[in-house]
Amino acid sequence: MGEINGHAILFLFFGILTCLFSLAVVFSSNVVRMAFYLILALAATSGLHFLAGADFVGAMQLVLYVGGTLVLLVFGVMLTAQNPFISLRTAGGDWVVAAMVGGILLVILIPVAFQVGLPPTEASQLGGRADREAVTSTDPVSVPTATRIGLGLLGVPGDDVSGYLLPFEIISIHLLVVLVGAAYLARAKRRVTVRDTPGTADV
Amino acid sequence: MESILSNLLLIAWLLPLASFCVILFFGPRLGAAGRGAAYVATGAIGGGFVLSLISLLTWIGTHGVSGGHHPDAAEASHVSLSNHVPQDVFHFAAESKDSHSHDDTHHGHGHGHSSGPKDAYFGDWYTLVDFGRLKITIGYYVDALTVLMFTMVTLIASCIHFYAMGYMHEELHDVTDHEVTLSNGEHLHRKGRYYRFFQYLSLFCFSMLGIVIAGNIAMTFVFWELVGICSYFLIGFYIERKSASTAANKAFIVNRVGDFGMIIGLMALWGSLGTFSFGGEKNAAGEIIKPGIFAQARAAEDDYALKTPAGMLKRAEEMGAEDPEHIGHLLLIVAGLGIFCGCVGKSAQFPLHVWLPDAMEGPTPVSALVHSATMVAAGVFLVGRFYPMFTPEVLLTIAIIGCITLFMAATIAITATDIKRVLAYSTLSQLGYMMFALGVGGWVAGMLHLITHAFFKSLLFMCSGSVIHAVHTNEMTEMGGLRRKMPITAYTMLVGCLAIMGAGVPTIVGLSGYYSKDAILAQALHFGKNNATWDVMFYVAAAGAAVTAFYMFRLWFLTFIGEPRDPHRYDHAHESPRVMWMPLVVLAFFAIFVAMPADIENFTDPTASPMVQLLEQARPDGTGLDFSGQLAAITMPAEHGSHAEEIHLAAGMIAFGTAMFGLLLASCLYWWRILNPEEVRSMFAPIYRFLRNKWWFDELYETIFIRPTIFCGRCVAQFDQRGIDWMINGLASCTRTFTSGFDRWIDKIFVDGFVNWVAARTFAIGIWLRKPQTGRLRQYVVFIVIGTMAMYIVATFGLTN
Amino acid sequence: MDNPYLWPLTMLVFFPAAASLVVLLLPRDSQELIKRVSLFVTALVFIATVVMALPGFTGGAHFSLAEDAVAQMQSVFQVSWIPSFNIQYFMGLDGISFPLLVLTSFVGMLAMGASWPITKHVKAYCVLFLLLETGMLGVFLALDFFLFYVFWEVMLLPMYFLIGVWGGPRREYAAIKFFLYTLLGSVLMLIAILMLYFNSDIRALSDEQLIAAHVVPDQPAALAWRAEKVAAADLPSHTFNILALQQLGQHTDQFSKSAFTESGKSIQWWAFVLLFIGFVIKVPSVPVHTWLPDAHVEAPTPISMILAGVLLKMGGYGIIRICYPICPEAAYDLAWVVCFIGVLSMVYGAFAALAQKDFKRMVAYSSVSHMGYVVLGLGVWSAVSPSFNGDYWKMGMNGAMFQMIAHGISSAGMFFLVGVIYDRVHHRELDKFGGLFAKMPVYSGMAMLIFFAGLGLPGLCGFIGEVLVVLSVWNFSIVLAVVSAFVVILTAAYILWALQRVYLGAEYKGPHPEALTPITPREWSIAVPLCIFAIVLGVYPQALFNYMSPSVDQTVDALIQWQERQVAEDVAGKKKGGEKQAVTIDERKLPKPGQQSFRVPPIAPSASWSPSRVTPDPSYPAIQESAVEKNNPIALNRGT
Amino acid sequence: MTEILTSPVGLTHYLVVGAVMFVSGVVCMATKRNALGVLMGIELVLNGANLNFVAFGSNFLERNPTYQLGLDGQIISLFVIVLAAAEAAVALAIVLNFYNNHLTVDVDRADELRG
Repeated sequence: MGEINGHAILFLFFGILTCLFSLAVVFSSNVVRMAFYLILALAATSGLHFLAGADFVGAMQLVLYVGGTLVLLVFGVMLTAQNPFISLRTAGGDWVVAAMVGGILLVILIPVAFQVGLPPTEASQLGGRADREAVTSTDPVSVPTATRIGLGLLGVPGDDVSGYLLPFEIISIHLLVVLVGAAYLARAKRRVTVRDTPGTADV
Repeated sequence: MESILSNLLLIAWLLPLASFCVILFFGPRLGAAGRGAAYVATGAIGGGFVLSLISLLTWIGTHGVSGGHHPDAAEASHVSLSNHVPQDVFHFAAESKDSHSHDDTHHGHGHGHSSGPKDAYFGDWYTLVDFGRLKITIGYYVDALTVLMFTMVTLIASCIHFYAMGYMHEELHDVTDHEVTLSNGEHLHRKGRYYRFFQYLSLFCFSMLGIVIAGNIAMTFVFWELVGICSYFLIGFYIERKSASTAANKAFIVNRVGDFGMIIGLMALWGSLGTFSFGGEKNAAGEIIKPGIFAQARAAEDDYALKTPAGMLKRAEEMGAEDPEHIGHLLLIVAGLGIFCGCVGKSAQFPLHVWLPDAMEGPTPVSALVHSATMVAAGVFLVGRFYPMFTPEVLLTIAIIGCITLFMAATIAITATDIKRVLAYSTLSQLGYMMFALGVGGWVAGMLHLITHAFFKSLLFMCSGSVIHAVHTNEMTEMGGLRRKMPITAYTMLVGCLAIMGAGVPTIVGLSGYYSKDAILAQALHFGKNNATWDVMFYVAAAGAAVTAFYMFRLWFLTFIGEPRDPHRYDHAHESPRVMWMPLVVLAFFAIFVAMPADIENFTDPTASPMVQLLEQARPDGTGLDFSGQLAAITMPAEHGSHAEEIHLAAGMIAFGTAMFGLLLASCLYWWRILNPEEVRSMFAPIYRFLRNKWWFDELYETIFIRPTIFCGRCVAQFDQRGIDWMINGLASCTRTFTSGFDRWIDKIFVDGFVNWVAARTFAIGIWLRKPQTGRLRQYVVFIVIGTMAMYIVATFGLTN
Repeated sequence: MDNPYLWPLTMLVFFPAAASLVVLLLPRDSQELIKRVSLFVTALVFIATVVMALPGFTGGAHFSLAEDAVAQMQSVFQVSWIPSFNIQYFMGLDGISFPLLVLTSFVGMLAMGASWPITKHVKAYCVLFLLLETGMLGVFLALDFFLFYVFWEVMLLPMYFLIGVWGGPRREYAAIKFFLYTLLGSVLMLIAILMLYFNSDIRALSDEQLIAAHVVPDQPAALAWRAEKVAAADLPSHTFNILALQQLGQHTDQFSKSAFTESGKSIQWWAFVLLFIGFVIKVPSVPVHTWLPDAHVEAPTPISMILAGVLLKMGGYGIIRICYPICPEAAYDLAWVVCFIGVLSMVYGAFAALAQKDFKRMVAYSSVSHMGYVVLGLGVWSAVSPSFNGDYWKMGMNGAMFQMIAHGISSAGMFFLVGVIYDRVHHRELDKFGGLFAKMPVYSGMAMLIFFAGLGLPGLCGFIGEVLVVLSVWNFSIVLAVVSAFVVILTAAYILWALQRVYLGAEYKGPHPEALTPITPREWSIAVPLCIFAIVLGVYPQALFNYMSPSVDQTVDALIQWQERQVAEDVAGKKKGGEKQAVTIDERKLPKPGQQSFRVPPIAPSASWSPSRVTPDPSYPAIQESAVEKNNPIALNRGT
Repeated sequence: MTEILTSPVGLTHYLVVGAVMFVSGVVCMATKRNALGVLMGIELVLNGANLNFVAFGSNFLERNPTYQLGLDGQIISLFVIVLAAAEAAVALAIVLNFYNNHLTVDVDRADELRG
């Protein structure tokens, strides 16, 4: 037990990084910095994914999320980053409410995490699927998961994966619709008559 | 003997009342502009003085002037409560150390010390109300103290009446009051009120003498209130001045606060003892049918030791007390504290002292008579009269209050510049000394100081009045050098200052204040030696002596020495007329000699003075002995112990030293001008401000008492109109609506009403539901999170159970 | 029918009403004449009441109609009125009612004198005024409950019109408020009256009690009466006779039954509560006092005088004459409530008076405060301590009665004096006066005197009542005593402050300064009698107590004896196995049963009516120790 | 303290990190007035949830085997990533549109739907 666990060190590294940058996002008031911190936080999350053996998901996280979605966001930031909006101040009362709500949520979540994630006790192992878990949990082998995920997505159920063909198709259509919609929404339009007091327009 | 004394004093007492009635009805018609009123009033009080002098001489004739007088058993009318055992307190000075019995469980008293009853005549003149065995009467209680006080009050009052004839002469014709400015910018012109002044003075004398002669505590209370109202009228004599009427109100109301406590004391006595009489209630045959309160607390068969009266024990049992002895004792303490509370108000002691300085708004003769010599001393007199009922715990309270007062008032007097206010604070301080003396067991010391103080303080006030009369200002900063213009006033006032300072050559001779102050300090030292916890009070009192000397000579130097600070006023100053300075000389004479031993051989004996001897005759039964407290561990040392050489000499030396120190300091600052007062002031600026603002008592009381009371009154009035009346009116209008259209209303409520109600409710719910729909994204987020958490909590705790 | 007192008292009561008929016949325009006639009538009534106290009036068995130092009812007469309900025309007076009677006629006369400034509908005013006086006199004389109620209502209506027609700007509001409040009280009273009536049966009374209640004149008549009743039928014999109801309440358990259910509050508890609410509205006490300030502010000066001087006293009179003697058990149970209401009124009224800006309103609140003393003094039941034999309670009740008279004088005076300046300058803003002392010295002097009487200054009438009440409270409750003593500070504060703002100061600050002329002889002659009474009663209270004490003491003695019987029965009841549970006396407050029980034998009903005051037995402590055994129930349980 | 370094990484560790991310996201959404900040908060929330899915599906972590998702967890997290991308695109479009119309990205101004 006394030996230092390399896995744990790496986890701690990425975990702390993730937490720190998440919080940095919260507490930074400058939107550009927030975007930067967010990228770092998500990148660190992908590290956690790798550590958890989810190589494909980690890669996707890096590629899709960090490389795609966030770049999109950064574009958004750049498009709207006029001076008054770079750092919009939030009223103190909002902060207090948010901190209270967030704090309570955290207080609820953390105990649940400990409750759910505890290593098995003798009693709990006597559940229905005890034999199957015993195999997987005792001998973890690092196998690339991409193939099996791909097969799963194409509707081939494996020994530890169900078939996801229908959701996959729905998601594809969804993506298409979204992209079309986004393009439609974001297209340059005739600007509505600019009011003196932006934001009060209620036509 | 008894009938002679009581009748003499009765006449002396009623004379001022007659004068009051005469002036009330015929005042303006007595001579030109009511000048005759002064003669009527002065004649009445002068007659009173003659009668009281006769009764004093009668008293001395039968009882002599030795403190250990053995009453003549053959005296037919003499009333005694038990067999007379010779009492000679002075022989026990040496024995006193043995008799300090520290017996905490009982009221200890001296071994082998048997004391006989003092001489007192008492009886009733008139029954006010009478219910079965309960009786409230107007009666008399005459002992040496009564006679002495009677003589003192009438003498000083006579002097002041003479003085006032001169001082108030402006009121004989129309007066222009320069202190009152009307709305048109002019000063007020009004008719003179010469006769009314003497009318009030007469009523005051009557009331004051009523307190002195009172045969029961209820009668004391009656006249207590009456002197209060006289004081109210006299302070507010210049009714046009807002400050005067406010000061009068303040005086009366603050006194009422004290009276509130006094009523509680009266109730505690009345509810358990069923009598108010000091001496006892007699039937027609002159037999005592009910023992008085003193006899109930200090029974002759107990050797006059203080015991909880049987009535109080019985009352405690009726109240269902588990420990009647304890509760009964508490009742006795409540009674004592209550009565003392009244004295605190009347004598302007520490928490209730605020009214006396403001009372200086009245004319100066009033300040001299009412607010220094007599009325304010009535509180001290009552403490002395009621002394047998005070437990050591109460006495300790009295001592503490007195000690605080004497020090606080003395410090304030240092910074005051109004000549009358300096004297007012000095009065407070001296009253504190008296209370202090009584509280530490010095009955004779306190009473002696009461009498000496009356003389020199009325002298000082009248001198200040003479100065004010000459320069028309109260501010000492506008006086100076007046010694040359008004020598008689200056030197009589010097006598007063020396007397109040307690000047004298230690162990040889001194002015009246020397003897009384020495006696107080000696007893304080004696008390401190017996109760180490409280010996600090002696040092405070000694320090107070220094401060006293300082502020008195500050006053004298500022007024009479040096260069005139206001040449205009100085030029117009003049010596007062003879009718004014003659009383000064008379009082100065008494201020010097009143406490002096008659026997030149015996000058070193502090008790050799006839005054002290007479007071010893009046000493309440049983108070010449040590006794100790039940709740607090205190020993009240017998007063004669303080006459022991080492105590008395030490105290005398300390008093002399401190007074000299104060005198020297005052001389340095205000006579020789070695030190600059301005520099000293700026050096101690915070302290100066603190003292100059009178320790901020007025502001404090304004904040914590007056404003909340008025606020409370407003709240109640508002509640009355907004609360109760609103309800009533609402009820009325509801009823009216209800009755006026009952059927329509039924129709409405059951047919239209219900439907409309549903509709309106629905609408209202919609409106209400609109409120959370703010359209704010961020709030929605919060709502979502809260909802989630609520669901989680419900799922966890609500469903599983 | 040949009762010598029938005509004098009837004439006294109905003379003003009859005179009002005469006034009706006078021409409308001769206002001065109408006023003079009315004044003459009221003065005659006053003289008549005073003459009643003078000796040698009837020349019969009594020297006078109202003798002092007599405890029983005097000048009693009875005439059957509505026989089917046993309602009688039954009047009489004793030391409790007679001083109030004199006060009524006195204040009535002065108020009529103060009515000169009234110029609107003078005839109607005078007629109503005289009717009002009849009602007031009748209330104090009536001994039949129904008659009492009739007079009570008779008084109400003229008052409503007098406020509602001749009042100030908000007179209608004030009048309706007054009327509704008082009507509520009378309705509750009516319910209580009927409750008592239908539960009463005078056949339960002994011969002595029948005589004491004036049902029969003497022993033989009592026998005859009883025979008649037996012969008649077995029907209960209900009564409205107040004296008989008192005897029933004290000597039988007719009113101790549960009122509605098997184990609820007793009849007398309900009757007491209803009557007490009815009377306390009249007193008035917090929280049912709010009609008073409005009524006073709006009413014209003479009506304010009547209101404060007489009408408020009826509440106190009702409590002492009806509530306590008829319902002793309930009164004992609720003594705390009564005292608490009294103290609350004292404090509340004083605080409210402190904050008022209207002179008359301030005086009205001071009335609330002062009448609190009355309620408090009446309530101090448990001041019965064995060592002083109820003397404290007597003192409290006497003090309360005295306070009623004293307040009748001082408050009538205060309202009159306020009215004097209101007539001149037509405003009552306290802050807009000042300097009246210089302009109206005689008036201001008298005002000071009357206000100091209200303040409770020794030597004036207010002091005696207040001090007696406050002193008697200590043995009832120390807390209430301290609170009531505290009120003296507040009283001084509001009165002195008002005096300072109105009378002192350099100059007048309000409108019409030229109108402030010295008082007229008419005003002078109204104020001076009040001042004289204030001084005389303050210096020589025995003048009043000579009349009052015997009757008050007798009432108290009767109640104390009732209490002693209860204790004895309790002791006996315990021995018998708790038969009588309805009466629950807090034994902790009571003297020890063993000490009291031996006193029962001498208290036969006949002995209890001896006018001599109960003097304490000198051998009392000795007897205490001579053990009176509790296990001797026969000796203790003296059923009546 | 060293225990955290020596003991094997468990499900709890991941869940805690996920919880922190989730809460950060929520707070971010609740406090940022900039619409893009809100979007970033959403990303954080999604990622926190994603991390949980991955953790539940992982074989490499110490845990109670009752909660074993296997590869399903990873697939779900993939879906989430894709949907997040789509959501981001649409949201961004909406923000830009809002910006075009109102010249601001302050979400507090976007309260036209209030009740």
